[in-house]
Amino acid sequence: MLRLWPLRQISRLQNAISLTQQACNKSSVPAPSPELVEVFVDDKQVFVEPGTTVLQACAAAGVEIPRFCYHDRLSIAGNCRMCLVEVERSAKPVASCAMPVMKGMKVKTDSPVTRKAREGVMEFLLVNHPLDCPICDQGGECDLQDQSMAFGSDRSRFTDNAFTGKRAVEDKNIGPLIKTIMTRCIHCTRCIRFASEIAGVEDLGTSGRGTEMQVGTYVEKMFKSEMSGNVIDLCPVGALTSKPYAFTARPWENRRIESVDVMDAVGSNIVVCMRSNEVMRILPRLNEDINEEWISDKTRFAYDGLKRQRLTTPFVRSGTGELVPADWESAFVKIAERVNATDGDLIAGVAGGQVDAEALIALKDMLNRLGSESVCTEEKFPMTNSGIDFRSNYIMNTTISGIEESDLILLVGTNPRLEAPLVNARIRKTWINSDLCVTVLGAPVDLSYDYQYLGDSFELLTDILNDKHPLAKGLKEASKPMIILGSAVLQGENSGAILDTVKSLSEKLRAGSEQEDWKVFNVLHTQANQVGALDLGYAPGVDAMKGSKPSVLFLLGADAGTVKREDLYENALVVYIGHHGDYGAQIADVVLPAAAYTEKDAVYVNTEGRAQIGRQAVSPPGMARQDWKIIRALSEMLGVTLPYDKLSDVRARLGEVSPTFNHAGQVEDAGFFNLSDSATVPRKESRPAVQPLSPALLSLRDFYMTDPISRASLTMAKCVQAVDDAEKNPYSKPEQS
Amino acid sequence: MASAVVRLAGRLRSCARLVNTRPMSSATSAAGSTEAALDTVEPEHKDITITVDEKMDISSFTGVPDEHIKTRTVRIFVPAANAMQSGTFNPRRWRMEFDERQRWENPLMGWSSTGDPLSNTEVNFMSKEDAIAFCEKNGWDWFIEAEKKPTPKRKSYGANFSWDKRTRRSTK
Amino acid sequence: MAGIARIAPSLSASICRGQSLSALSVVARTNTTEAKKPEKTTFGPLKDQDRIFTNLYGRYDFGLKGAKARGSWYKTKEIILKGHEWILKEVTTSGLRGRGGAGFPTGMKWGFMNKPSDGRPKYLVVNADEGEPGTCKDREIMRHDPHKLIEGCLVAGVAMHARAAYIYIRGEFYNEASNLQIAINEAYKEGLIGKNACGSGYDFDVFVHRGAGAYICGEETALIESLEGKQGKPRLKPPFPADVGVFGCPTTVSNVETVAVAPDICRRGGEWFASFGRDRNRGTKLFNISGHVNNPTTVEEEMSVPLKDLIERHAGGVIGGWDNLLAVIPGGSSTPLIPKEECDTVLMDFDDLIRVQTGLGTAAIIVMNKSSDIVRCIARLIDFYKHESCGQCTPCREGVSWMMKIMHRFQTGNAKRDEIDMLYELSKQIEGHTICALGDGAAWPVQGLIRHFRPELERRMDAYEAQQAARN
Amino acid sequence: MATRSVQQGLKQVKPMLSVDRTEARRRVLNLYKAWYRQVPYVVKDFHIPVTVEQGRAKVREMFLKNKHVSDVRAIDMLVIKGQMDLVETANIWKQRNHIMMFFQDTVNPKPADFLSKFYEGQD
Repeated sequence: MLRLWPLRQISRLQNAISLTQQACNKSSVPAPSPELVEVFVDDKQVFVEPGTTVLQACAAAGVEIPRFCYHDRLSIAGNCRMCLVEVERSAKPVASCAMPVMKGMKVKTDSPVTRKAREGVMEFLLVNHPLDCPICDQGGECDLQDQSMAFGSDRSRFTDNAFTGKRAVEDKNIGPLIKTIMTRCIHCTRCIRFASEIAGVEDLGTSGRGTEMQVGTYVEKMFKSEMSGNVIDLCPVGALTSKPYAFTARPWENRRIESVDVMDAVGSNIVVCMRSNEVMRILPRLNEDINEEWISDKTRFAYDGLKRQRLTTPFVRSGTGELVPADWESAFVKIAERVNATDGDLIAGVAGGQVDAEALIALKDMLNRLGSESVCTEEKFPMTNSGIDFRSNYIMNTTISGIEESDLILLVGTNPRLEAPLVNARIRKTWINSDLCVTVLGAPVDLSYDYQYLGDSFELLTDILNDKHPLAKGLKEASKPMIILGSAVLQGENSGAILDTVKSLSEKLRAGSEQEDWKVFNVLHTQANQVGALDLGYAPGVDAMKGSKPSVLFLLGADAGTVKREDLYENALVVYIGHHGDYGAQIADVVLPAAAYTEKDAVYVNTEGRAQIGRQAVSPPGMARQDWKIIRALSEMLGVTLPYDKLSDVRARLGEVSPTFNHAGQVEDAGFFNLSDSATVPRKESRPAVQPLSPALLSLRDFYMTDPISRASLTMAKCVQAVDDAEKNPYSKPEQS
Repeated sequence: MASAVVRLAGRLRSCARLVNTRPMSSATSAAGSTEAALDTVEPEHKDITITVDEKMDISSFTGVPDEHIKTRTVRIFVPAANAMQSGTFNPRRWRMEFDERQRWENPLMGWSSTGDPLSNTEVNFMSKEDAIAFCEKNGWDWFIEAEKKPTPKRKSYGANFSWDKRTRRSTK
Repeated sequence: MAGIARIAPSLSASICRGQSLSALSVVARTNTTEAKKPEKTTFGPLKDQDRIFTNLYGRYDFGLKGAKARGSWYKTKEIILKGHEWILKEVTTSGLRGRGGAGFPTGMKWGFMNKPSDGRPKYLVVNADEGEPGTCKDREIMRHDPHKLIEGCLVAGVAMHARAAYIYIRGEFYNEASNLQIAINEAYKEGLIGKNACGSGYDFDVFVHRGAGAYICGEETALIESLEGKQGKPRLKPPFPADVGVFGCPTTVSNVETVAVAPDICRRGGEWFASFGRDRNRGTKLFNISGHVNNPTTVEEEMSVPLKDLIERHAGGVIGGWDNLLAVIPGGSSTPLIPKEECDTVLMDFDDLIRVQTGLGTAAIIVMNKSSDIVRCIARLIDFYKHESCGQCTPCREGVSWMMKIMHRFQTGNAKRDEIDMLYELSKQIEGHTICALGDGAAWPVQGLIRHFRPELERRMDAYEAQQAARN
Repeated sequence: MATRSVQQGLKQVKPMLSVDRTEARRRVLNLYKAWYRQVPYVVKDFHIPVTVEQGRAKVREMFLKNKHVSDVRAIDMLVIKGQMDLVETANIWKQRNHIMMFFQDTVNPKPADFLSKFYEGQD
């Protein structure tokens, strides 16, 4: 076992189980529904729940209070003092972010006292803030700028700057992603709170006091977190900015396109900032159900991979075995020649994990028309028992936001921190705010919360199922238990046994649970659209396809290297449709350049089974075309013209195949639990070949490069290097980049 | 919008009057023919109302090319708040946006070109109903994207220091 | 530095409980029953038999034997057995107000702890982080009379059902901490504290925690943070320590002197204590007199004693005579100074000092005669506050260092006249806008200076200008 | 994704010019006649390479393009715009190319079928 991060809790293994039970026995009594408190904000009456802060009450009344340290998703610090408001019968202005409301409180958000207080605080914030807005990357979207415009004084009286100047602070190097200009820091401590609360990495903090106070890591080192980029958004000034984005664009030049991420199966909502047909950066977009306000570093920074190693023109392999640039028509002709001479049974398609639903359905429809039923995904999923017949067998049934209700989570063979950082963040959030206990069956990886490590053998799982393990009692007593099964352990031979055991266990818990519609069973996928592919009837895994030795193979963004030339019929024609010159293009005879996720309007289904629409931000480079259009055009050349010309037609077709696609943004309820239960044939007692139940991604190093885009990204490569360097010597200065 | 049309019509009416009273300068024009289109006497409809369909389609005279009426889809949505800023102005309004069209790098200067005249339209509305009415009127296909609102969270400063809870903070 | 606890708790406490009454009027209400007695009109000197701290100068044994000889630990068991309500009643009757600077009525403060328990233990925290410039009263108690404090901890602890007392002692007080620890060890050995303290059946522990030398840790919530092992940065209130204090448990933070006088109040009765001083300013008090006096000293004296009496009688008078007096800082460095005219008549108690726009604070009197450079003195004080600002909240972090820069220019006169008003406004911008009272404490000396010595500032500016003009 | 709502129903509005369809129709016919009479002069004045017949056919085409318009106010609006066009034409405020715009003779037809659009890279 690689012990790359300090392991938590392993020493406590022996008494872990009893602890689990103790923790889970804590009954959480639901609080009686509280009466609302009446508050007056600028003489406007609002009713809020008791315990609400004044600032939230003001927000409810539609009054925005200026703030720097306060952030909705972080704990309250109350130190910037920008949110001071006058409260009637209070001698001093009150920090509205921390003050809970009182009955009949009269808040004045625009009184002279309030305005004077804000103006004063603003003046103090600016007295040591450098006047480098023109060269500051935050310029234009800077809270300090905005609020000094709105609430600051109209003139300066910084006479002392002429005598003593402003404070200057040395910049710190905290890795290849975040650029620090510490002189600009206004000490709001948002980044510190993010690191310790959300990311679970207590790397950042303050040292020194008074004017000498500095935010940093104390000893200079890398801010090693899979979500570190979010501090860039959080920073209300330009102290923490994005290193890859530095000096490349201004916010007002950017066109913002609301889209969906494909780097993991979470489907984080993002905003793609585009300028002159180039992705400049990626920002998170609020979605309480999925990613709240955060995104992982891969989502945020892998975009430079979209500009490297791209396929911009079709290629056809020449007689000498080289890929030669060609035009679309000749590439199509080359394919048509071979396909027309091939029996439908010998044609197959393999789809990668990032392919959009439109392309998937187009490929499937086309191959079906050619007489082939052999379409599959690269990612495997066991087909034992009810297999993928029921949707509930392969999605995250409780949904991501459902984690917050759970009181016990059993992670089986997954490392959510790296496979789905935002699921992990949600677990951590729940862990902080409730008595949630987490148990792990798999590798003892570093998660951002304490957990009880059970072990990594398959037998433990059967023991829990058969009530031989102490955890079985804990699971039974938990009111809303969750079992999250990582898709990584399902990739091995005989992994059906794992799936079946987990399913039986979940079904047992669900049946025994008092909660009506609580679903226990969850699969955490790692591929963005794996669920979408399964929804559309793709067979999981390439093994069956290999068995038929196809002679024409369509690789649709399949870059994981699961198919090799040896698996195919001799002299088989391999057609690769994808956007990067990665593994798939190397083994292909014909390469058709397609669009990456920022270049097409496309639907992706995340691990919860939530279909989401990603939007086109830029045009595909060179001669590249959107995936479904390539297949549609090819189908015409092959004489099996697909019946859709417009995107709306394809979407309609998607809706025909699966109702999921009709309700973008929502989770289609997979209500087949009882059926799947009855359909479950008694299991064969086969041991899975994968031992131990270990996830694929173990250390932060593995996180950065998992797909063609991130593999092509220079930023991600730098991250890997920085992590390696930090591994060698955690406290040496990371190399200046 | 309707009022704008009426206002426009008023302006046009006065314009028509102007034309009608003006002698034709060109000797070759069919004298008086241009007046024929409109009655020389302006009808006074001060109190008259007429019954029309609730939905008015103005696409026939807006001047937008057919291609950009029939093939375009409008997305009506609440723009996401900028993650970099704490302000809440963006998510307080509805906006319409057209589907993305081709963009390319101009071979002369390397600048970005687009063949889409509507790509730079940015129209904001107070409510989604306004936006829908606007799209309907202009004959665009539209769909609404559900608004994403942050859920209010119970927060307490005391939780930072509380007894035996995981909310306790030690880092500063 | 207990002085920093000033004002802030009292005011915000009353706000947060939704009471319109100020802390002072609350005290007035509690004292109405005894108000029938004829009021005294002259105060001091204190008679020897009324002194509580009889080993203030270290002439006798500080250990248990000596302490017992001086009356400590006498009938402590009986006091405990009378129960917490009785103790609270006596303390309330005595009219004792917090000696740390804020002057919050002690009886009321300890009473906040009597909410029904929710399973969390309660703690008494003794603020022995005496860092306020000019103040040296607690150290005298701790090094020469530590048993008074330990006994006080027990009595106060019983009054609030505390499980244990933490004495947070200033890190620099090495010998004091040592003496205190010796005394605690003695007390444990004798069974006076610990399990079954004094044989009363009450379990009570006392721990000493040494600080690391930050003035701000004398602020009660910063002290709690520091005690928890974190950076000593004040917390906002609410929640008050009585709800969420040290380790998340209900806590009361009291000054050493407040705690140390509690046993004697209980033994001799609240009425006895209340017989000193004016209404609302009862009791005896340790005064520290330093600066330009012939005999700088710490002395226990009746409250409301006239400042002039105090200086003349106990400190041997101002160097160069009373007429050579320039100004006095009456309550530790964070109170505004008062000029000689005020010093002639002012009484040393909470109310009379508020009347002259200053405060009693920790009653650390800093005397400055006409040989002192008053601007430089205040500039030096601001230096101190700038150095000790914790940096957590903006107005104090940025404002105090700005004030420091200005004050240093004022010292040489390198400034414009209107900057005096700007400085005053800046100090007002800091005051009341910060989390704790350090910002206020830094703002007040400056305000005092501008209030009383504006001509001096202007004179310097003129002189500087003339000098510059002559140079050119 | 919400689907398109079907809005039905009638409402009372102030008329623009015409109070009913008959009146609107009369205005359209008037305008058409005016254009019809103007065409020979247009051909002559602007010296454009079209015959009078072709010009009249174009006028007819432009009118028929909007034959689906049923809203009285929309018809009025179109008439107003047509009137303005006519005035601009008759007064030769327009230039030759403005007239030739109606004929679109220099505009390359856009690809219509999917495959050619695909090869062109156009939507």
